[in-house]
Amino acid sequence: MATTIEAPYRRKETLESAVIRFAGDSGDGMQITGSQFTNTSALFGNDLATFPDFPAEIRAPAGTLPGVSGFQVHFGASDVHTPGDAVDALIAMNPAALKVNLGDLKPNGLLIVNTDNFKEQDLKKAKLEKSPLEDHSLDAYRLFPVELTRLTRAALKDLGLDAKSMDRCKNFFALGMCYWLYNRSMEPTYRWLDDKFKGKPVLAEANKLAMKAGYAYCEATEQFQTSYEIPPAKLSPGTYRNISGNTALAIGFIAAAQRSGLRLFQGSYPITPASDVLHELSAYKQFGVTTFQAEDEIAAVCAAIGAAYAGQLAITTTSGPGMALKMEAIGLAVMTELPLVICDIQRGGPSTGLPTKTEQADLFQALFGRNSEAPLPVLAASTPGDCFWIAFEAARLAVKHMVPVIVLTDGYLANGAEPWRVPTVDELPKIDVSFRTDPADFLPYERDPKTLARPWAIPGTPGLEHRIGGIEKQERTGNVNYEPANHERMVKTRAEKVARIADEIPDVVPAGDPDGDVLLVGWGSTYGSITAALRALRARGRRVGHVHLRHLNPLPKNLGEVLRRYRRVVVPEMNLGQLLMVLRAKYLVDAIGLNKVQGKPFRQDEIEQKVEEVLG
Amino acid sequence: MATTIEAPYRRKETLESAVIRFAGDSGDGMQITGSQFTNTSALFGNDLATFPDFPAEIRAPAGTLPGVSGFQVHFGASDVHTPGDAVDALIAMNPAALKVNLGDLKPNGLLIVNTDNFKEQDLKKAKLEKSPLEDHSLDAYRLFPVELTRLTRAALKDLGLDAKSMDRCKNFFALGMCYWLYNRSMEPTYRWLDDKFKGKPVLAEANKLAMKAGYAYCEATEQFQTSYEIPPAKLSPGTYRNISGNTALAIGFIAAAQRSGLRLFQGSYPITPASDVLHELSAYKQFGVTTFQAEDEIAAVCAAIGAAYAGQLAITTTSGPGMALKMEAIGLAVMTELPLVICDIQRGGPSTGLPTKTEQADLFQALFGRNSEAPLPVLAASTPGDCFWIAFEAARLAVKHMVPVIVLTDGYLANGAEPWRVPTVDELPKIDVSFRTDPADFLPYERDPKTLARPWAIPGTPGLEHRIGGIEKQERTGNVNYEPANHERMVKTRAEKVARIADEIPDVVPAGDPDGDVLLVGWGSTYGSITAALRALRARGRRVGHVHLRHLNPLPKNLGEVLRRYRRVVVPEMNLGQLLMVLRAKYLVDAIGLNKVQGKPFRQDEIEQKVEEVLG
Amino acid sequence: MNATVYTRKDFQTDQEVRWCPGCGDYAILAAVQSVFPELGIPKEKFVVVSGIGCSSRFPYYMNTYGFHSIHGRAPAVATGIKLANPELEVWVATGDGDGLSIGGNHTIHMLRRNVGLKVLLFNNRIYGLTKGQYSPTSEVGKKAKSTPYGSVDRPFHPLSVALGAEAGFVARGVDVMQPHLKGVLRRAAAHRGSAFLEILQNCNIFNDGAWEAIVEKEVRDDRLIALEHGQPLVFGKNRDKGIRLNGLALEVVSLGNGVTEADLLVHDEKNPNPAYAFLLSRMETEPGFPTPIGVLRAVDDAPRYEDLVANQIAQVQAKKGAGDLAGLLHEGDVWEVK
Amino acid sequence: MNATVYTRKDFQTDQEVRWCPGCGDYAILAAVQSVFPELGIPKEKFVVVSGIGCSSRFPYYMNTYGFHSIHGRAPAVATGIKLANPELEVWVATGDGDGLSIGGNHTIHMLRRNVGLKVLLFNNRIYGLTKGQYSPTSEVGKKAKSTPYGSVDRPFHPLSVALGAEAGFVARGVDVMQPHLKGVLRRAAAHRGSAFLEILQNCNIFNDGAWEAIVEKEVRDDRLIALEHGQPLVFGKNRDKGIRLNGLALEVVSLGNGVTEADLLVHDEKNPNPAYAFLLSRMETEPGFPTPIGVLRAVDDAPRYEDLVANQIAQVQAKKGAGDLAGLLHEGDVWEVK
Ligand SMILES: Cc1ncc(C[n+]2csc(CCOP(=O)(O)OP(=O)(O)O)c2C)c(N)n1
Ligand SMILES: Cc1ncc(C[n+]2csc(CCOP(=O)(O)OP(=O)(O)O)c2C)c(N)n1
Ligand code: SF4
Ligand code: SF4
Ligand SMILES: [Mg+2]
Ligand SMILES: [Mg+2]
Repeated sequence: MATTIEAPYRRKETLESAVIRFAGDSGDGMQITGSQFTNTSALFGNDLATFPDFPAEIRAPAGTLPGVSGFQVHFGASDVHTPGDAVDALIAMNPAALKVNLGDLKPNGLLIVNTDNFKEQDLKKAKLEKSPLEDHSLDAYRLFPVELTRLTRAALKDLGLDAKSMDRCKNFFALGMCYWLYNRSMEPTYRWLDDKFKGKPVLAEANKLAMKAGYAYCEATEQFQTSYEIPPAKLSPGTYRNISGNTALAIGFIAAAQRSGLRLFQGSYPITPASDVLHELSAYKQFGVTTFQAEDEIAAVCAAIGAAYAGQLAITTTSGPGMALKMEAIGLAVMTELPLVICDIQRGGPSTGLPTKTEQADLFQALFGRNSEAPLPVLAASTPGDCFWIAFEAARLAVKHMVPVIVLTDGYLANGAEPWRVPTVDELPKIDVSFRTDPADFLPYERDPKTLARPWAIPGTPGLEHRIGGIEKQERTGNVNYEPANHERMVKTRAEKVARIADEIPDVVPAGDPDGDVLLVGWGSTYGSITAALRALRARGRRVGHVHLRHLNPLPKNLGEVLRRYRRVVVPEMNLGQLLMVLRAKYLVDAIGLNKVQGKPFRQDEIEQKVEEVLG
Repeated sequence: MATTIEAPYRRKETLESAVIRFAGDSGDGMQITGSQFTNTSALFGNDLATFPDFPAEIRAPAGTLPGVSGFQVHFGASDVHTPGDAVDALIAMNPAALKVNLGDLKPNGLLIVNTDNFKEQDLKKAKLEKSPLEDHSLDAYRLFPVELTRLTRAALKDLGLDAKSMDRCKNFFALGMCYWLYNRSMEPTYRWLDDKFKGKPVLAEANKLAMKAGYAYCEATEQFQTSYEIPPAKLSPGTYRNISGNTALAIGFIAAAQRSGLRLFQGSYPITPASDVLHELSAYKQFGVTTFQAEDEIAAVCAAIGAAYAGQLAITTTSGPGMALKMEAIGLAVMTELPLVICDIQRGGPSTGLPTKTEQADLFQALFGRNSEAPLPVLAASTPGDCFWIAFEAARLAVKHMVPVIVLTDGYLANGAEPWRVPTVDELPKIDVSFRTDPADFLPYERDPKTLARPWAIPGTPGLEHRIGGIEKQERTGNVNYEPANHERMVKTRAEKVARIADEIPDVVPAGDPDGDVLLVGWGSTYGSITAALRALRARGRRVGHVHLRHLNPLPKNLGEVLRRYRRVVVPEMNLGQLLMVLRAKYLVDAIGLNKVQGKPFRQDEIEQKVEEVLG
Repeated sequence: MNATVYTRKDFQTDQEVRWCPGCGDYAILAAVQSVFPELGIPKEKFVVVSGIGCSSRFPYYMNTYGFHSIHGRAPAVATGIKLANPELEVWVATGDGDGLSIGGNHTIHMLRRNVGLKVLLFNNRIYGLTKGQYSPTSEVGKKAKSTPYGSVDRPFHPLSVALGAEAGFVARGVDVMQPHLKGVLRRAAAHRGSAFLEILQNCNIFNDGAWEAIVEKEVRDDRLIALEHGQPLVFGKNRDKGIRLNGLALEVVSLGNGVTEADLLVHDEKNPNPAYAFLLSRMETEPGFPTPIGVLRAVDDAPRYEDLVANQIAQVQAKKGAGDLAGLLHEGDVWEVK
Repeated sequence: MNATVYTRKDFQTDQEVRWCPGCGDYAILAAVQSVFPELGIPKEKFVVVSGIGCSSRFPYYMNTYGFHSIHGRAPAVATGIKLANPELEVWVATGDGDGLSIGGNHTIHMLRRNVGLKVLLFNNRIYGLTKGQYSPTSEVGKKAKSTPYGSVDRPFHPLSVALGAEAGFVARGVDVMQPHLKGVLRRAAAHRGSAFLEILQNCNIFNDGAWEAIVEKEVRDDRLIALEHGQPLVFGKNRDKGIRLNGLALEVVSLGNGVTEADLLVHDEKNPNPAYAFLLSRMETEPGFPTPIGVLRAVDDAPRYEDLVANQIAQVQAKKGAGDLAGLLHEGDVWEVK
């Protein structure tokens, strides 16, 4: 599939991997630029990981520090697990972008700067006294000053566009430069532009011209002595696509609906970074998906509960603050034992916090955030592509066990992307669902002896008329019941029902050393960083293993035993130690936390350092 | 103060303590009867503990099993810590009450039954085939069948009341009987009746007559051979009153407001069993208390946050389901660092659960039920009277540390009562509050170096105009800030601010053995049962200690050290093991849970048994 | 199944009815249980959804599908049910606290969307279940558990709230007026869009005589006015009073002395402008005016939300074909690794 | 401090204004910052409270006390502030999503209680901050992020909602009509009870032209009607059209040919019956009718909630004396243990 281009170059260096970051003003189109580069590299066959980092929800004034938007992509010839700790090449569209991002550029790293945006007032907006282009502060880098704006305008002068429209294309000039630098084909982006600007071919043309001009600029000028080649990665065979976590989550639920024969219902209320799941699903009406944008999160989850009661595969998606609002109703789903999947796309907190930044500090809320004893299964996705599988698994567990299930992902997974091997339909297990229809001996709270699930008896079924609700129910009959012994049995049964799910969870098998000095235990989006750190540590001869939990409640049965195979257990988390606490309580191991709460993922070296420190 | 009455009797036996339970239909006035007996015994000088147990919120049809209402009082000549495991005397007003309560009556216990209510249809309502009065099923007890209704009517026949009004007095006939049986004065109840029926003296008269008739009936008939005397307890000197947990909580907040010079603001939404705190406070307008019955729990807590911002001592009171709804807003209070006290009067759950029953399963929710890292202090009251002190302490911590504080009590404490030593005003520490007024160098998030509290700068103060909100704030300035390092510092500062409160928490000193075989660690309303069990265990020579935690976050500094002084740690809780988990995680002790989730308190013997079992 | 003939008994459950003896809720239950069999709808198609409150115990006593949810959320749960299966007949039982205090927002959004639900709002102007606090419909000055010195909040007028939220069907019944109540229940049942029915209900324990001043047998004729579509607004024991339009205002007039029924306002429940029904809904706020009962507004031309949602899906499916899972999985740019 | 003379600058903060260039919010900010200095109120007495949304960033740009709370809850937070200190001037800035979707219930309860707050509802018919989902005021068929095939929900008419919730002051302004907007802001400021002001606002990023069809310079005169108390309802570029009452309905008439201003409805913002303002609030729903701007209703005779609450406390204190703590502690039966 991947096409290559024969480009003349001065020197062509082959690299294992590279990290580029596009940075500019929110209005500069950096997210699109980054996505295009990513997509092209994916099609070329690189493995990759991305990290889009955009400003908080409000648009800051152009050119200012809070308005800086960045997109980082790490692409390589072998497994890539993180977007990269440091940046090999930085494209900075204005002084603010330069200032905010320079710290992450490697010494001697490639630095492309749009010099047209370094006027007096641009510097002022970025709170810079004088131009870094002139004060030798960039001497440590390979600086390439480019008049991006002027050159773009020059390239487009014949199209008859106004200045504003021309300037909007300058990100494609930068993209063209990067395509030259990394020997990439422009074809996929041509296709994308044609599709995107179907109605306005002049804009497709303009962007293509700008891109070609950027490409040609590198080829023509003597500025660039070297270009780079990153060969395709040796991924396991199959069909691949580049996928973000939110997309994977959305189609995971559609897949589960299709494989269970249920209709999918989503009750949701917009909130960053979860809204895209609603946007995605609302576009898939051909799959019979009902999306309900409710008046708030409470209505969203309650409508989902209603839909579950009426026999649909019901989900609700949100982020931290919205999750808090849903908790009372989730307790109702626990009590009424209805299948429901609740997705919390975590973001920085507490309260409104850092809405566009990532964090994994809602584990406590997921496990414990309801009144009284209301246990439920909690799953977490590890990578963008894993969101698909976690969605599928959550849906399967919910309908099989008649239980609400919480899925945790986070802003980093939601917006990040990776090449994802597309499963065939047959690889997706069928999900057995049978609604109760037989009125003989029907009792709404009679249980399956193995799973303890109660029957799913949906309104409209003759002869099964019954009442459910949030008051404690009598065993078997489901009638309202206040007896002490019945209550205790029901509390324990609900807990046992969830605990038994452990029977279906595969044993954990540590990556790396099966026993040794340090076991890294992670969950969620830290997967990539830990995996990369593990490889580096083992390459240095450290005896380290890694367990990454996808099921956080119940925990895999052999986890305690695995923990004890290592001298020390280290738990890296983007919170103050939440899984850590659960593991310490459950297994009484003196596990140590590695905690980072900065609204951004771990760097690989932070994990390495911690392990080295523990190894002392 | 206590008056006694010289009553002729056949035999007068002196007892250390006794347990009576009044049981009847919801309409039979059992709660009043029990309260009167309690009050009289308190005034007499007994120590005591009560357990009102009434049906779920909906009124069941008269005479049915779900309609049974009970009130148990345990009164004694020495320390009384629980309402009693088993009952010495049961007053059963109808067959349903008999059926529901008989199981708790001691063998050979005293059983007074209103035979007028044992007609065919009464039995049917209680789902009894035949009358237990006739089938020898009561042979194991000292049964006293009394025609309570007829005798009451006879006593009141000259007052010109209708039958219904006369029948409403029959609980006072029963009360009179109990006063005779336990040699109690009727004076306090006379006074109460005069006050209660100020406007309708005929009803005061009727109830007095009924009570006297009951008293006289015992004296006159030969049925009762023995009466009992329970001498006054040797309580520590002082002024006492009988107090319920909800009343104690309410006046604790008024006391804190008075001692801090702040106005008290309560934002609340009715919910069982918390509503009484709202009812109490709404009656104390002379103290300048503002009570706001909001449209829901979210508005209630948000209004309280607004009032705190404007400089009042703000509280919000609720129970489990309402607590769940408040969590998002509590996160806002954490972020804005405003003083606020949130009271959760716990009840049986999950979901609507068992609204009128007790439980202590909201500890997880209190500690962990918010999105992201949002730690705050959590306190729990141990006895009804302790609710006063916990309210006071919570208010003190909130305003001193500029932090929301959660207070946990439960249905048992809320409605239960005990003799409470009334503090003098001087015993209540003054609470220092100073609003910031000086505009010089004012920064809204500048911190007190010791407590890390930020200044309380209230609207209306010239020169301190500033903005706060739920987005992450820059250190010191409080401006919106999304920088990674700032966020981590703020997350840790908020945690540290709460952790430092440990400096003010007294070290725990175990009751019983200071080291030994078993340490019982409890919190909340299990105090009485654990204390009683401890005494019994030690009397049997067991080496057992007891620590009862009033501060659940942060924990007392020496707790870990204390835990390690005992061979085993047992944590009795009315949940599935919540404090247990916290202790295991924090101290890595292999503590064991003793868990009861039946909507009712521990019996003393359940705790004893568990300890014996652990001792093996 | 359409021909099933039911009786009232078919809709009764074996659960003990746990309302206080004398509670107005019994009468409402009786009316609903007697109207449901008339509707010719298979029993299993009914779902009764409620929140929390005395009134919200309603589903337990109806031998249909039932969902006793959480406080205030019945309209949201019911919306989910209706979206999942528009064929179901979903009725919501709620109280003045459940539906207008904590649940006010869901109520108005459900009406705005025109979800095909029938809402029975039991208005006893008190929180019954939690033992007697004032509610958002309590009159100013109400002495209740949480307002020992009297409440100071101005009450909602439920029908005005509903009309402000775009309601197409707005009506009022009274617990103790069974035949009339059954009539409005039938009308609500017949309405396809959202039907909002306020039922004046007595709580003889915590707010006895809640509506005494207008519904007591002796005063009823003078204090209530039963609306009938196409009929002039006449009331009074001797049907000697009426409502006349004076500019934009209503006025009470005595018939006779030259004033005849022809001068009176003729009730038009189909008036497309809700301002008319809104005007009627304000009568109760003005001294001397009777309180309207019956159907104030019944305009059913707006499509139901659940139908619109279902149609949109059907249209997309018709255009794009039923979704193809393999296609979905392979959407966008894909590549092969060998 | 009463004599302090402020200028617009005094109400500006040092925070960078983070709205998109061209956003209608700038104009609203400018209008508020120019009206506040006129009010003669010390700066420290102002509190601006908001929820979450683009509009809810408002407090950061006002150099007064400010509270950027959580989504939908501003009216509740503001009520607490007002109850704690009735002397403060509390303004609420909210959006169509914040104030009518998640926060709808708090909005209507605040109006019902008549808390003395001024509510500025920035209506851009879209969720701006979360990047473009439809809102409860979006027109049917809206293609937005979450409705790629068009929305099917019927919208709220915010002024109808407010009137259904007993609002005493209901008005409308437009971002791009500065002098008029300042006028209604002044009127809101002068109202003692709850003042509800909807401001039509453009979101040039996610809903550009939200109100174009009625507020664009060329069409404005024909599509809007500026209400003036005591004046007949005239509109049109040449002031040649008017609104006439026909029974209970309004009709648009052309002046001339025998129709004069004397035939027109005369605006009465003080009409005690909210049905009048409600009728006006429905004009926007009828084709051919202009949308009213200005003050629809300004009836300020109801006492403010915070005053009632404070008075009740004062009365009890006057009667019982200020509370005595020792007495409270010893309430009921006490006894002495020696
Ligand atoms: C979240 C939550 N808050 C509060 C309650 C307590 N509660 C139950 S019913 C009710 C009010 C009931 O009033 P209404 O809806 O008028 O019903 P009624 O009992 O009068 O029929 C309240 C406050 C609850 N169950 N859940
Ligand atoms: C509990 C919660 N749910 C959802 C959100 C996400 N959210 C923030 S603002 C907003 C809607 C904003 O719309 P509107 O009030 O119209 O304001 P605008 O941005 O259009 O001015 C939403 C859904 C949130 N912050 N908190
Ligand atoms: S409390 Fe009132 S509303 Fe509730 S069941 Fe009793 S009478 Fe009916
Ligand atoms: S998104 Fe819209 S409402 Fe928000 S700041 Fe931008 S233009 Fe204004
Ligand atoms: Mg009610
Ligand atoms: Mg908006």
